[in-house]
Amino acid sequence: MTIGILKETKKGENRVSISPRIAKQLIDKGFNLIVEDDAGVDSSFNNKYYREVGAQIEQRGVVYKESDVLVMINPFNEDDLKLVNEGQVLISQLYHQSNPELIQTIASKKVSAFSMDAMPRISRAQEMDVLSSQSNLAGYKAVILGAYLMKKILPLMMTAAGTIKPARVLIYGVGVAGLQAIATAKRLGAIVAATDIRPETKEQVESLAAKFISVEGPQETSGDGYAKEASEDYAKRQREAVNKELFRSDLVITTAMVPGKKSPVLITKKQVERMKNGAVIIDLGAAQGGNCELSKLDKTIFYKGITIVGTTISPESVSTHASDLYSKNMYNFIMHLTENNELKWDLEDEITDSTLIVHKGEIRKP
Amino acid sequence: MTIGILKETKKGENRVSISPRIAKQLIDKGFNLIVEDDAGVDSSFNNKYYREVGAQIEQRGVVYKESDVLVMINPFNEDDLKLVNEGQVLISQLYHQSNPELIQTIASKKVSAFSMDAMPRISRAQEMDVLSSQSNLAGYKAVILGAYLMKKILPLMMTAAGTIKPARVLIYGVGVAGLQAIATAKRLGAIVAATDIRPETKEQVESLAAKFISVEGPQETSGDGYAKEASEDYAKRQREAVNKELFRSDLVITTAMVPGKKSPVLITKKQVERMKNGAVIIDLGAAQGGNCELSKLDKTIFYKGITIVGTTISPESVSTHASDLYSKNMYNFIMHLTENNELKWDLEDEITDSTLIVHKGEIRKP
Amino acid sequence: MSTALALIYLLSTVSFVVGLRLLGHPATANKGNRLAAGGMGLAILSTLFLHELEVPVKIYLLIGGAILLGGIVGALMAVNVKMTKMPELVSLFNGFGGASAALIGLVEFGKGAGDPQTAATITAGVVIGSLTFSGSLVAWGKLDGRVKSTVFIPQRNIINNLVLVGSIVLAVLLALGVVQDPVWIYVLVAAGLLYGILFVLPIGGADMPVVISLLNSMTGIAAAITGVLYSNKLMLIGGILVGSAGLILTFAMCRAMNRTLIAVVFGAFGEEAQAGGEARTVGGTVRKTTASDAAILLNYAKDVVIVPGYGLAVAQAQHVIHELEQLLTERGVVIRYAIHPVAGRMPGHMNVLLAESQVDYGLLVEMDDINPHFPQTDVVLVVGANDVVNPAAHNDPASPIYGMPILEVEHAKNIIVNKRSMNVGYAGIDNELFYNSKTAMLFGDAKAALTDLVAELKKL
Amino acid sequence: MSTALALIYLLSTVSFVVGLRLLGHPATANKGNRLAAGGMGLAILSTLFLHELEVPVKIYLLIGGAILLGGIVGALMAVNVKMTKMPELVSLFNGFGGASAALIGLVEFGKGAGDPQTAATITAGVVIGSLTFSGSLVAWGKLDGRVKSTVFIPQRNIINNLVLVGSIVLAVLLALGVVQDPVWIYVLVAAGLLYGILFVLPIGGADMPVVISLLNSMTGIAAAITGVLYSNKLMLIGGILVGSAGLILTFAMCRAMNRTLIAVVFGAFGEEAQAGGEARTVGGTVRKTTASDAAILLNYAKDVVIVPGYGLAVAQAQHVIHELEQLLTERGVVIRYAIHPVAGRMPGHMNVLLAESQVDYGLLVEMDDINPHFPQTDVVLVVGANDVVNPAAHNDPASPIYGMPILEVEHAKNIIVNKRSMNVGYAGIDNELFYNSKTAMLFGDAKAALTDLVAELKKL
Amino acid sequence: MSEWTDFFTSNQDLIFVLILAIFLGVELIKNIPAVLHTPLMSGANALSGVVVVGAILVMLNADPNNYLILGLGFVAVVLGIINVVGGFAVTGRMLNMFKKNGK
Amino acid sequence: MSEWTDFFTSNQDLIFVLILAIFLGVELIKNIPAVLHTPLMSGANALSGVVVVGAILVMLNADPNNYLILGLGFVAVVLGIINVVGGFAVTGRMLNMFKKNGK
Ligand SMILES: NC(=O)c1ccc[n+]([C@@H]2O[C@H](COP(=O)([O-])OP(=O)(O)OC[C@H]3O[C@@H](n4cnc5c(N)ncnc54)[C@H](OP(=O)(O)O)[C@@H]3O)[C@@H](O)[C@H]2O)c1
Ligand SMILES: NC(=O)c1ccc[n+]([C@@H]2O[C@H](COP(=O)([O-])OP(=O)(O)OC[C@H]3O[C@@H](n4cnc5c(N)ncnc54)[C@H](OP(=O)(O)O)[C@@H]3O)[C@@H](O)[C@H]2O)c1
Ligand SMILES: NC(=O)c1ccc[n+]([C@@H]2O[C@H](COP(=O)([O-])OP(=O)(O)OC[C@H]3O[C@@H](n4cnc5c(N)ncnc54)[C@H](O)[C@@H]3O)[C@@H](O)[C@H]2O)c1
Ligand SMILES: NC(=O)c1ccc[n+]([C@@H]2O[C@H](COP(=O)([O-])OP(=O)(O)OC[C@H]3O[C@@H](n4cnc5c(N)ncnc54)[C@H](O)[C@@H]3O)[C@@H](O)[C@H]2O)c1
Repeated sequence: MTIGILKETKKGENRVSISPRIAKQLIDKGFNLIVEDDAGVDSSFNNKYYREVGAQIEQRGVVYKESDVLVMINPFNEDDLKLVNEGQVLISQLYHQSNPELIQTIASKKVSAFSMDAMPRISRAQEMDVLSSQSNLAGYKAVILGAYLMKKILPLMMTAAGTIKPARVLIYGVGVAGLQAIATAKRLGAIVAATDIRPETKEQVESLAAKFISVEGPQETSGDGYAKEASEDYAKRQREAVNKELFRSDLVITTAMVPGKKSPVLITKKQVERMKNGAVIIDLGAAQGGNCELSKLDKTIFYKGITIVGTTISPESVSTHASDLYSKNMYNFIMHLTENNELKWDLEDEITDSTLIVHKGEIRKP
Repeated sequence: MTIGILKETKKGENRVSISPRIAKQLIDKGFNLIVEDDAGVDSSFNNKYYREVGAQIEQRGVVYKESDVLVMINPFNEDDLKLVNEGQVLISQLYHQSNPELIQTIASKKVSAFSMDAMPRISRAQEMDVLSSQSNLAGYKAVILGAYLMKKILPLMMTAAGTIKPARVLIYGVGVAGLQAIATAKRLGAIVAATDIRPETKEQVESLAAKFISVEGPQETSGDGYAKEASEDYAKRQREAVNKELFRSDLVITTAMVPGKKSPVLITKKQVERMKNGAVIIDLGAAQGGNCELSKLDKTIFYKGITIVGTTISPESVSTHASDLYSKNMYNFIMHLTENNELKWDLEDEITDSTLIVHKGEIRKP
Repeated sequence: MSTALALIYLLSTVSFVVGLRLLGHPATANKGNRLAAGGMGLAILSTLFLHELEVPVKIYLLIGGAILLGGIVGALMAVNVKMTKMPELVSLFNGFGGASAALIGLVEFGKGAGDPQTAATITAGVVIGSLTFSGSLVAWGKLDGRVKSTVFIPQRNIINNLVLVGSIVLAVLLALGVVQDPVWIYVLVAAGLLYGILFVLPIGGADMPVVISLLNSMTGIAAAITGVLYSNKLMLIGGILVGSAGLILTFAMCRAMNRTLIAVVFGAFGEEAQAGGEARTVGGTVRKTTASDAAILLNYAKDVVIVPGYGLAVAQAQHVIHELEQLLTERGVVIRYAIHPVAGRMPGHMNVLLAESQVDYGLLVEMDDINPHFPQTDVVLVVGANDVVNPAAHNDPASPIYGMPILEVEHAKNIIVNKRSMNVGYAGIDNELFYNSKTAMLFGDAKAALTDLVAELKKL
Repeated sequence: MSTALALIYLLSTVSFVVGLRLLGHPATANKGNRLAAGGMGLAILSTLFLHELEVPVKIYLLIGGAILLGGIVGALMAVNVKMTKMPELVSLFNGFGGASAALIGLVEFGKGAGDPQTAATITAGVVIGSLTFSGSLVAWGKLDGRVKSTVFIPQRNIINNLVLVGSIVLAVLLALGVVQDPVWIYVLVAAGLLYGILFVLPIGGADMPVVISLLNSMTGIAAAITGVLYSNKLMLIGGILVGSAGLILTFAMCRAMNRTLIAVVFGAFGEEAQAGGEARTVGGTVRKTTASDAAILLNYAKDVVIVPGYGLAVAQAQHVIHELEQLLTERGVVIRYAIHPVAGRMPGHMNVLLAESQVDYGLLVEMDDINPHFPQTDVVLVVGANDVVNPAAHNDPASPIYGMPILEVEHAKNIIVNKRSMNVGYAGIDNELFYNSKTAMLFGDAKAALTDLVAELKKL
Repeated sequence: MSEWTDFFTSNQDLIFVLILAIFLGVELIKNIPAVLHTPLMSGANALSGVVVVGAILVMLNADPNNYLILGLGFVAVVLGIINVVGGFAVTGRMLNMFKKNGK
Repeated sequence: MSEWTDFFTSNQDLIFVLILAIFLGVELIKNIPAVLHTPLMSGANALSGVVVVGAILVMLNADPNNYLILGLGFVAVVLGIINVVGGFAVTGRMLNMFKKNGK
């Protein structure tokens, strides 16, 4: 079976779906690997690293022609799809719920397509869960980005030139990214508070020695590890509970998402206006509309002394490690899907079933 | 006595020499304060904050006209000096040893000038030592900048998608900035090593739980807390001792300086070529020529996969706190110089003596 | 008594005292045991050979034979018993001691009771000796499985007390000479035996060690009483030492099990040790342990692996675990942390935690590297982890975590698990590891439990 | 002896044993003291009133008078003595006890020595009693400053031993009846007195507590000997308890001072306690303390301030200090950290350090805020700080740090300073704080010393 | 009543010994680590076998022709010795489990 | 020689008492925190005043006309009582220093 590794075409994307280390592991298992020219260069993986482990470097066209399986990180776009051939298998993140037309196009090409972001949230799938592995890095990098943009430092310092009070950091949404953001901000010495709609996150926040801001009144419950959409009533109570902390925060990182839905708006324009002069908001929910009313994807907005960064770019900015982790997820996924180097199409299996969006031209998930 | 606070004119400079908090303290002591319009805006200190504590906001010309003492952070330049009047007192960093012409011009204006960077390194002067207070922030920000630029993360993480090894950080020069850089990188979970020409720094490095790289053979000694210039022999031995660590480092921060001299070149082009693909060098010594052969002040250079940042900008980037600390140093200095709100010109005093570069038009320090 | 004999007795007494003292510390216990044994041997031999009266050779031969016989039997029993069967053997031996005391009483009574005090001494010795004998035998039988579990006797407390009061009344009557027929002394023996049986029979198997210790203390008292009879200081002091030490030990054992002596003797009706919380589908018994036992186990191990989990983070016990690790390292234990990739609640959770307490990165081992090593590991200390060490991932295809790679700690020689209760972890499933016969559960908040552990370790 | 008296003596003996045991723990020591005192009172009264022989009223009056007189004098002395003078008072009291024993011996000898054993007992009592008397008086005088410092006697060991051997020979001769003239018993008393003086005189003042404890142990032995004389168990056991406990205590005190008993008695020629390292310009004596003393001081304080310095970082003791802080907080001590702006070697050094061990930010207090608070602080614990608490910054215009603001810990009620030696800090100047009479130095690496401190604290 | 006070008076020494021994036993055992409970119990059990000295005395003082006494005494000695020998041996085995190579 | 073995034999009880008391003393005192050393020394000193019982016995048994003995006895009682009363009182004062308000 030949696996083709494509260079990402999305702007700002630095990652690559298979790193040289994982390429070696796949080759050792008996797979053929074709890597598009310079696919890894933005993750510090030059062509020579791939050659050293036994992969072939080819131009884009060749990769499309000779591969059985094509892997990418970002969704295949219209241009990419022009090059695919019937019977090929595509693996990438597809966000099929928000991209129905794309799924249609893929189906029309009579290919099969797996979506990495549809991975079920079960313990044994954790090693293939790219959302987890990438969000984790995003959480870290969001704090680094915030610290970089801030005109203040995070830790407490009592010095001969006076005392610098520790920065206050507020995290909205304590999923994978939120937790790592808490940990990173704590490490840097900030005073960290966090809030989430899922009450079970309180203990998790406290396990990182940060403060949890509970929302009074009836709680929303979660089922499969993901959050449900919040009621308007809840959103109001949440604002009341968090405002005191928000208005004295120096850095705010928002990561709240509801899968398949627009991100909830947690910080309104009115709230921003009451924030501390010089504060920074990093909105990691920007791609799904943003948790802050003012944020715009991939833009940095200055509004009345407040800096608002709408981004998803964080994992791309630590592309070496992000690619490493993505590759490892991909490796585990390929291992799960194949037997003797061939796909086994075990549709009974929960993981295969959930991730296989298009099967030989037929759409399995709406 | 009226103190005039000028807006910094240097490009990229965001700080202000007196923050509103310190302005209040000075006013409480009985000083008059005139602040140039928007002087603090880049440190998140709007005019209104100054007005609230009782300072006057005026245009530049007014400030120059009405003040007895003019304070700034960066050296007064030719343009500034055109506006000063005989008998005024200037306080800022002057770097008089490297700027003899500037000192001449100042003297020709028949004014007096104190240089904050000439502060003696004695215990009781520590509270007025702006080099210390600013280097400290520079050390912190250098790590944040490095972490921001890196394509890797600093901490160790053992995750379902594989293990990320901790980044290796190497610090050259363990002065104030170097120590804070060590502490910050350690906090973020990196493996940190450091080297310095002064042997007493070994214990200090170890007191932050980092590794010290000792240079074999005869040691150079230090006298007044500052380093002496290293011999060529020492430099060679140093390269040998550090190379192993350098070539596997992901982030290198250089802070080595010798007061009044060009910064020593510690990383040659040849060495850079053998560094790890993707590594980042932050050269805080760039203003005095740089510790890395390739670095250029205020430039980011990409050389064979290595990113080299030549900068002094770090404290400016945390302008709120940097201004706060600078102001406090300034406050302590003004308190030291004055009695009943008037300058007492106690030339016997070590601090006054060392910092007073030009006295009523006469140059005291070559 | 000859001066020499008296001196030797004095020496033996001292050896008992010092021996007991040394027995109280792991490092010197062996020496203490040998010292006490030496003192005892000396006392027995000199009793034989420094006896002042003329004794016929026949009797010497008989005694010699008895000693030889007893010595060989005792030694063989001790050497051949399985490690796990030792407590029941101790119980059996203890019963023999009691029987010996009772027999002496019988003989002396047969010689004709002297003054009331002597008679009182004799009857006391007989009652105590015989009840220890029968009680110890029952305890032995229960531990050994010969006596089937707990026997329920209705109204047992009333019956027991009746028998006890009856024995005492009889003993007093005998002592005062009110009852004189020698038959009554046999009745007394019978009453003592009966009481011993009634006393031990209803007590649960898990409490047997406490009972044995209590009976042991009584044997000591019986020996002391016999000492009074012969004005023999050695027996008196030796017996009393055992009596008081045994009693304190009994209380200490109760405390270590979190029970009162009253509860052991009268209350707990054959219930087995039950852990708090709710065990779900997986059955079996749970073995609880104490900080001090766990400390000894770790101290005498050569190779220890710590498995941290989410509970370590919840308890914020990262600093204590590091202290424990350093302490063990100082004592020459090879120690490492096994980090499961999904331990905790976020990727790298354990790394953040352990980095904070400055645990050396070199000590953190990944799952795939440590798994082959567990069979050589002496002790695995699982702290607040659950799912990541759940063997159901391998064994139970129906389990939601089936197929997830885990840390295979069940292959280690000993397993200590610290968590607060039997509650489940993130995946919400029960963990058969906790019911493994190699597993000892150290219940409690991780920070508190590890702090105790460190304190105990420092005492060693 | 009447049964009642015997019973009371038994009771008293038990009260002594239990009393001593309770005295060994800070929480129960007071109770122990009262219990032992009660037992003693009981014994004295019943000796008087349960005496079986006919005794003339005159004698009763005399005894009563003596008790009244002694009681009043003793009580007055005890109540009026200054806190700091207590050890010398104990020494004086101890001497009186010895004298009492010697006097009893004299009287009994006067009645005519009976068999050699009795005579031996008497002479032993006389010698020991009189040497304790004179030795205790000398010790008292030295502590009190009445006897001027150390007196140098050439060849003292030889002379001492000659006197000792002479006394023993004389005592034996008297016991065996070889020497019979009653004058010799007075010579014996004189010899005992002389030996006591010679024994104590050359020992340094700092070692006096050890000597007093040793002499105390001897008084106990003298009392026990007197007990043998009268076959009085109470005196025998009470005396022996004091004798053996006193001896162990003596060793313990030596250990706490890091010395051997031999060194105290024969070696150290009047040298005062000297700390390691090199003290420079500032003079005075340094008071050393132990982890256990420091622990008690902290435990019974209400308000404690910790001053961390560069040494805390060098020792990487941030986790232990946090543990100490938490432990004290649990016990109701109000505790804070005073952070000097230039403590350590970089701005914020202490902050980085304490943040790592998760010390609550709220507990860190800036210099200007804490300085006014020191006069109300019970104990300041300085850990590895030096320059930042050096009063020379205020007092000594010649000092290179003159004018630097410092943490004014010298105003606190007690100061404990932990560092490894008397070495200087960054500024390279000596620190008179260490010679302050309120300061106790806890020498050792900060991590090790604090770990000990925590361990001791947990014992309380 | 007086019989008992007499008993007390005449056995005073014994009673003092008894009291002291009780206290000593208590002091010796308190603060024992739990893991030593079982070996200590076993060791104490062996010590309680000191009753065998009494059994030997019975035999030594026995009328050589009173076979009942001889028999009972014989059994008493055998049982007592088993207690002693077995007790110390088992304790030794238990304690050996604590030994550590190279420590 | 035999005198001394006789002495041992006849005073056996006393000697056992002595040995036990010595051990008991040792066990009671070991592991005392250093800060209690001084109070404990003081308490032990008070206990050693038990010698006053002997002094009282001397007086009680004295010939009412032997003034030397009466005098010596009187002094012995006075000194002994000072030791006892003063000793316990001082110990009490020392221990009071440990008391903590509200604890
Ligand atoms: N790492 C990740 O990225 C990630 C993300 C999401 C989910 N997960 C899941 O989380 C689980 C992680 O496994 P795990 O073994 O670390 O944790 P776990 O299975 O959740 O078990 C943690 C155990 O710690 C105990 N505990 C809680 N607080 C404690 C305290 N204060 N002191 C002592 N014990 C305490 C609990 O038992 P008691 O209540 O009886 O004390 C609990 O059983 C896996 O199922 C994994 O799939 C991981
Ligand atoms: N904060 C800054 O930015 C900065 C920068 C440069 C210089 N300084 C200067 O550094 C000084 C700081 O004062 P400081 O009181 O913190 O420190 P210090 O005056 O240097 O004293 C530190 C003391 O700690 C003791 N010590 C060292 N290692 C130890 C260990 N392992 N365990 C226990 N004690 C140990 C040393 O005594 P032993 O050797 O006897 O143990 C030493 O006297 C000031 O003079 C300040 O001006 C500060
Ligand atoms: N068991 C597994 O294998 C596994 C794998 C990965 C993640 N997870 C778990 O899944 C959960 C979701 O993780 P994620 O990072 O993908 O979540 P996500 O990115 O979908 O959402 C981020 C967080 O935002 C929160 N949120 C949503 N709406 C909110 C609102 N209105 N107000 C406040 N907070 C709001 C969510 O509760 C969630 O915690 C986590 O608990 C994670 O630990 C489990
Ligand atoms: N006592 C005080 O009041 C006071 C105040 C501030 C700073 N200081 C001390 O002064 C010292 C200097 O601090 P700084 O930050 O201003 O120093 P700096 O900025 O002048 O130099 C930075 C570091 O570079 C090192 N260096 C120079 N040449 C080198 C070479 N060839 N190789 C390796 N390293 C080299 C120096 O030793 C120094 O540690 C520090 O020890 C600091 O603690 C003291």
